[in-house]
Amino acid sequence: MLPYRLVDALDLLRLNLLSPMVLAFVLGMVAVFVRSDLRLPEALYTSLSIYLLLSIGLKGGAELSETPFATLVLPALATLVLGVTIPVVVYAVMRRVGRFGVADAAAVAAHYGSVSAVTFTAAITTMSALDVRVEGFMPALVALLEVPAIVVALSIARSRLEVSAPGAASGRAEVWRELLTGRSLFVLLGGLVIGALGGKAGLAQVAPFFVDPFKGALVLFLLEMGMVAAGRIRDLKKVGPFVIGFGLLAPIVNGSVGVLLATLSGLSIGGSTILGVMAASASYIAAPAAVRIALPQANPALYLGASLGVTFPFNLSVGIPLMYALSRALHGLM
Amino acid sequence: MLPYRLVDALDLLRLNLLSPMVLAFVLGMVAVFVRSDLRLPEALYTSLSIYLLLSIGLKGGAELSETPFATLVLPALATLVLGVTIPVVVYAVMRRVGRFGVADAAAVAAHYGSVSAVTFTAAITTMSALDVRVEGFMPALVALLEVPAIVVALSIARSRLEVSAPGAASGRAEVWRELLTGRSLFVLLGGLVIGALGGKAGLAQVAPFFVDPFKGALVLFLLEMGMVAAGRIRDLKKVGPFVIGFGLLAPIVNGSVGVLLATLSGLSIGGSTILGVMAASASYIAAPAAVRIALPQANPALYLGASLGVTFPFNLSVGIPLMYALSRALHGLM
Amino acid sequence: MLPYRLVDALDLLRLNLLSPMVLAFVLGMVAVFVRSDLRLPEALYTSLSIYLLLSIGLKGGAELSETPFATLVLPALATLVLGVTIPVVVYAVMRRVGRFGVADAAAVAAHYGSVSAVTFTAAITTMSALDVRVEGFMPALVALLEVPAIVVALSIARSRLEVSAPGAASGRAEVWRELLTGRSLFVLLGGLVIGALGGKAGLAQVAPFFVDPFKGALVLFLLEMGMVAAGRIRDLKKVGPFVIGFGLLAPIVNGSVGVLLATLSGLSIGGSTILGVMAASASYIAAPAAVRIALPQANPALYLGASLGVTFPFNLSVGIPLMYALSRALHGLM
Amino acid sequence: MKTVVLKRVTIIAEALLEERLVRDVKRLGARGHTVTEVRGEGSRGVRASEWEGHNVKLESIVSPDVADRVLEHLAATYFPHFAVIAYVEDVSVVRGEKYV
Amino acid sequence: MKTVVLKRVTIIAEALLEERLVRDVKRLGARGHTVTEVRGEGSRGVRASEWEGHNVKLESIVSPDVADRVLEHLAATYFPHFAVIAYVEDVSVVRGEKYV
Amino acid sequence: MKTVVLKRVTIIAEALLEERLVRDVKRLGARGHTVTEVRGEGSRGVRASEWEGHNVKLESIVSPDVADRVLEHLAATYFPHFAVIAYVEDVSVVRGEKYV
Ligand SMILES: Nc1ncnc2c1ncn2[C@@H]1O[C@H](COP(=O)(O)O)[C@@H](O)[C@H]1O
Ligand SMILES: Nc1ncnc2c1ncn2[C@@H]1O[C@H](COP(=O)(O)O)[C@@H](O)[C@H]1O
Ligand SMILES: Nc1ncnc2c1ncn2[C@@H]1O[C@H](COP(=O)(O)O)[C@@H](O)[C@H]1O
Ligand code: NA
Ligand code: NA
Ligand code: NA
Repeated sequence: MLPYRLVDALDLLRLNLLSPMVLAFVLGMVAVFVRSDLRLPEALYTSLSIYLLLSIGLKGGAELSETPFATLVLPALATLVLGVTIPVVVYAVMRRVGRFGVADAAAVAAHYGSVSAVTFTAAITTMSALDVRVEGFMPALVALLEVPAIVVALSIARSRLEVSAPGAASGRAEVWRELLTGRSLFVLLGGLVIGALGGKAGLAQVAPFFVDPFKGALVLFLLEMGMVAAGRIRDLKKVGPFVIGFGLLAPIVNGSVGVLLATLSGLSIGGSTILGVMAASASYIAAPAAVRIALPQANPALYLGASLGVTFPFNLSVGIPLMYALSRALHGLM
Repeated sequence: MLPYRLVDALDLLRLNLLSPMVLAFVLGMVAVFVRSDLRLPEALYTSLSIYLLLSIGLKGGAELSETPFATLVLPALATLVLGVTIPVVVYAVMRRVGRFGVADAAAVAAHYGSVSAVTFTAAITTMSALDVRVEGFMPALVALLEVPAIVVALSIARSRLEVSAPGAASGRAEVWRELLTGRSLFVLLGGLVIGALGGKAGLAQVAPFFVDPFKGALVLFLLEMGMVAAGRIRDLKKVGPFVIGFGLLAPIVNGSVGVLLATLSGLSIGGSTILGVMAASASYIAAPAAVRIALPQANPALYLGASLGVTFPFNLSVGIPLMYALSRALHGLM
Repeated sequence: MLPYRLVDALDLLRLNLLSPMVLAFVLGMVAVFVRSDLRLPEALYTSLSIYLLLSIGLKGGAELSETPFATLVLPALATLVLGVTIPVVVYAVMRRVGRFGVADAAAVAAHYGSVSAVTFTAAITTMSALDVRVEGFMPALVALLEVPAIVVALSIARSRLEVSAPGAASGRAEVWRELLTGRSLFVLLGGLVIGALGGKAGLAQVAPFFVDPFKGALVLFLLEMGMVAAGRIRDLKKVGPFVIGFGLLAPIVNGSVGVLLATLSGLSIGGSTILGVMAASASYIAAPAAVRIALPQANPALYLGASLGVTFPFNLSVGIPLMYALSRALHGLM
Repeated sequence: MKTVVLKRVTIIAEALLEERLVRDVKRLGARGHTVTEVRGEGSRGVRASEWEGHNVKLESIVSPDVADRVLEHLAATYFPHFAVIAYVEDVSVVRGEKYV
Repeated sequence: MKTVVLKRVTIIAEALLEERLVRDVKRLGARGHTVTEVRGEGSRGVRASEWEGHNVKLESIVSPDVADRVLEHLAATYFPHFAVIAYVEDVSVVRGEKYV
Repeated sequence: MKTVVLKRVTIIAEALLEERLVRDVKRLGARGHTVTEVRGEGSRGVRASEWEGHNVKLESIVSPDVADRVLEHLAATYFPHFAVIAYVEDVSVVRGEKYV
């Protein structure tokens, strides 16, 4: 059966790589390489971010409103475990193996502990393109994975750094507030609540705006992400081979653990794939902002180079089909 | 029958308060209260304003193109009567009871005489959520109510102020031009004309853009409006209890008169509700711009605090169901 | 049969002139004439441009993916012939008849050789409103017409100007690069490639964003174009009657040749109309940028006045129905 | 490089006033101007019409005379009731004749 | 026109810092400020969170004293780890009492 | 606060020129720059490509030498055919060594 699976995974890879969304990402990278003067207005990019997060939240919330609490408990627990474990392990690896300083190691830990909303969306899209059912409450898990991971990573740094850097946000309370009120998470959580209160009937009212055009809007967003990612590639030269290796290995390890825990918690093949991808992905919206505020001395070239320059494209191309294959294998075993 | 009606109104209140549109407004307020760094790009807000007004105009115009003139005469007359009476009465109340100066009283009169496009849209949305039929030509009445009210209010101020303030637009002609070419009304009227000339066939061509996603776009718009309204709340402290009381009473009185006149003019239950809400609402797009230009000495904290800080949220939550209940009662009597 | 055709053409003219898209263009012009303070945010305008070009590209590419190569050869050849001939002829006319300098003549040649994306879209819209079938690969021809025409025109200027103006892009390589990586063409070509690789299945994923709302988005875009065109009208006074005459005659001559070649190449009635309109139209996105960079000494009032102030409105109102009538006549003869 | 010292007048005002300020500044002798969209806070917290965008910054390079006339006009016309500030700086420009 | 010479402090910084810079500048005595969205490049090429927009330029007209305090504070707090530059200029303002 | 007096060169130009102006200014010795999107009107009313946005304002803090070289270059290269203006001011910067 393995050869069949392999063929399958390649098919998926192709499907994933030839979707307009991923091609738009590539087009954005090309734009930078050929030095096109294409530039998306910043207002468009910000508007798209708000739109996408709100949309994910609304859909998740509407689904949540119909999910019995009991169904949620185990997957939520699995997510929390991931959110605490990943940053601790990543921090240790960066310190011991990578020999990085406290601030840099914690910064990377915060990024890999939390979730990339675009990778998440791409995974959801892939599943729906394959007609694989996914539990509707997954967006709620995004919030659940995002917050603790960043807090854990920053707490590690705080307890190990004698004095905080000048200009750093002081006090855990401020970091928490900055985190929860940071626009990404605020909009995602806000969408969840609106979706949950309004239910499916509420969602139906706004579906022609928030549901149907979603993938198309993602095309524009990924065009910009491609330009951003390409702009990060020169950062890779600065950070060296260890970080590149880390950026390739971390998603495989974290993602595999994610799929395993998800499968044990009773999530479906699709849901386990998604939780695996969430664990595999590295944030580049909420985490950078929090890290920049709380750990200004950490090197952005390091954490953005790894998360945006290596892990993000890796997940889009290889990570998602890999997690899917793994999820199918594990569900087959059980 | 009253208890039944009451239950009904509460149901409506709940429906209205749990729609994604209203929840987005609340989310915007929360964003300000928790000091989130969420901020919609100004370009998005302006684009949404243009989109919403154009859409309302297009739909109204297409409907107008199929409305016999005779059907329009009485409702139009009722609207004109409202447009002249409300500012005169509001002015008198502000002067005599509130003891405000000429400029301030006239500024408030201009705001309460004209219409809030968002409240109008929310009312239309509520009616359609309840499957209550509304005459299609209501957007044309918005324009009819907007213009005279502002002109009447400003004329009162002009005739009573010896000299106009330095910097104020001089001459009634300039005020008229500023008003009619002001972007809100210009886009609304432009949409009406385009819709009327293109008819339903023309509208059908652009419906996937201007009709179907309308409510979703409103969600984003109201998110911003919530932030704006929350920002106005500190203004309320400055203006005192009289203005708060006025901001709560004016929509009830103006709206009731509006429903009554509408019912007499032969509008349906839905149409009468809408005209009532229009009368109850206070403009915060066209009127502030006109007032700022023509009466710069009037205090914005006063007129914006009342219209945006009190009347707007009141109408969204209580005003619309109240007008609906009233309209049903009056149509039952007749 | 002629009278019948004439009536027909008038009908078309009316249909074309009363569509929401064209009326929005007129509304934009009115906004300028009455000095409304309406202004679309620049971010909206740029976003719409990217959206429209990407959408045209995606649709063309998806169609292209199913078009046999043989079907393409002759129409592509016809397009290339147009792309080389038109700028040469226009240049000669401007020099000999108009007595303009080398730079000015070449600048106008570049504009009339290339294509106006909006006029192209309006023509496609008209055909679909009339239920006239159009070959799906037409957007690919837009790219094919755009590039050579500009290069030919600029090459003529280069070979005739001893020294290039200070600040001008030096070297043909740089002009080519600027041209191909210029945002308009880059996005259009990018969309074509994405559409071709993703095929109809890929397009279907993003159709609710890129296909269905297209005409509605065009309404907003044309509103802005109307404002821009109206702003250009004062330029017309500066350039005099020759340029106005040229701006009216060029589309008729170029367009007729376009329809003829298209018909000979085997395109359908609809496709021939479109290629005719493409030939008749003058670029105002890619060409001005290229000309400004390569021939800064040319007078923008001249080339923008003619292309945007005269030819663009002419094509929208008279040109499209004219080309359609011609295409039907020629197909009838053959 | 030969430069001439002129004045740059900067006006920060509610966006609503843009059209009029441009008109006034031209009338008083400015040969050009540049407008930037900005946001801000001052002694008057309130801005009218939210739809108007927040503030605009209008800069114009002019002769000392014109600068003075612009300030006079602003002080008389807009300072009493509008949210407006204005200031002047010296700038060294190339092609000084372009501005006077 | 009677004008007073004051200082204009300009701070260019990552957009992320806007809220804190405004807070700090107010606390140190500024009576108003104006913010512009800008983009730029300096010695530190990298900007954090791409979603934040690029840079902001914060301008505030203040007394020489306040200007000095603002620069001191920036130098101590933000210069070590953030992408921030700051500079001061003389400006002639109308209604000088508004700013101090 | 210890400050150093340097020059701020401001260039206002059609947006089309942004990429080249940045390249030129860097080549002539600027260590950083800040770009703002603006709109404006001057002696040449016409701006090419409407899609490009209107104007950009490029500011760079540099040594007097570099300022001079930038102005020379602009005068020779862009003034003849493009809508460009440029001017120079004195600014007091903190960390002067950053800019030279
Ligand atoms: N001290 C200041 N420094 C810089 N900008 C200011 C200052 N005071 C006011 N402004 C700007 O001028 C606008 C109007 O100020 P005001 O009339 O005091 O409300 C504000 O919104 C700010 O953009
Ligand atoms: N020499 C300069 N002139 C003008 N702006 C500068 C200069 N250097 C830096 N900047 C601005 O300050 C920001 C931060 O600079 P840096 O800390 O050097 O990365 C840059 O992104 C620019 O916007
Ligand atoms: N006197 C001036 N003051 C401020 N900005 C100006 C002035 N003259 C020109 N500009 C700006 O420079 C640009 C080009 O000017 P011009 O080359 O005269 O068309 C204009 O669009 C304005 O943004
Ligand atoms: Na993760
Ligand atoms: Na009213
Ligand atoms: Na052409």
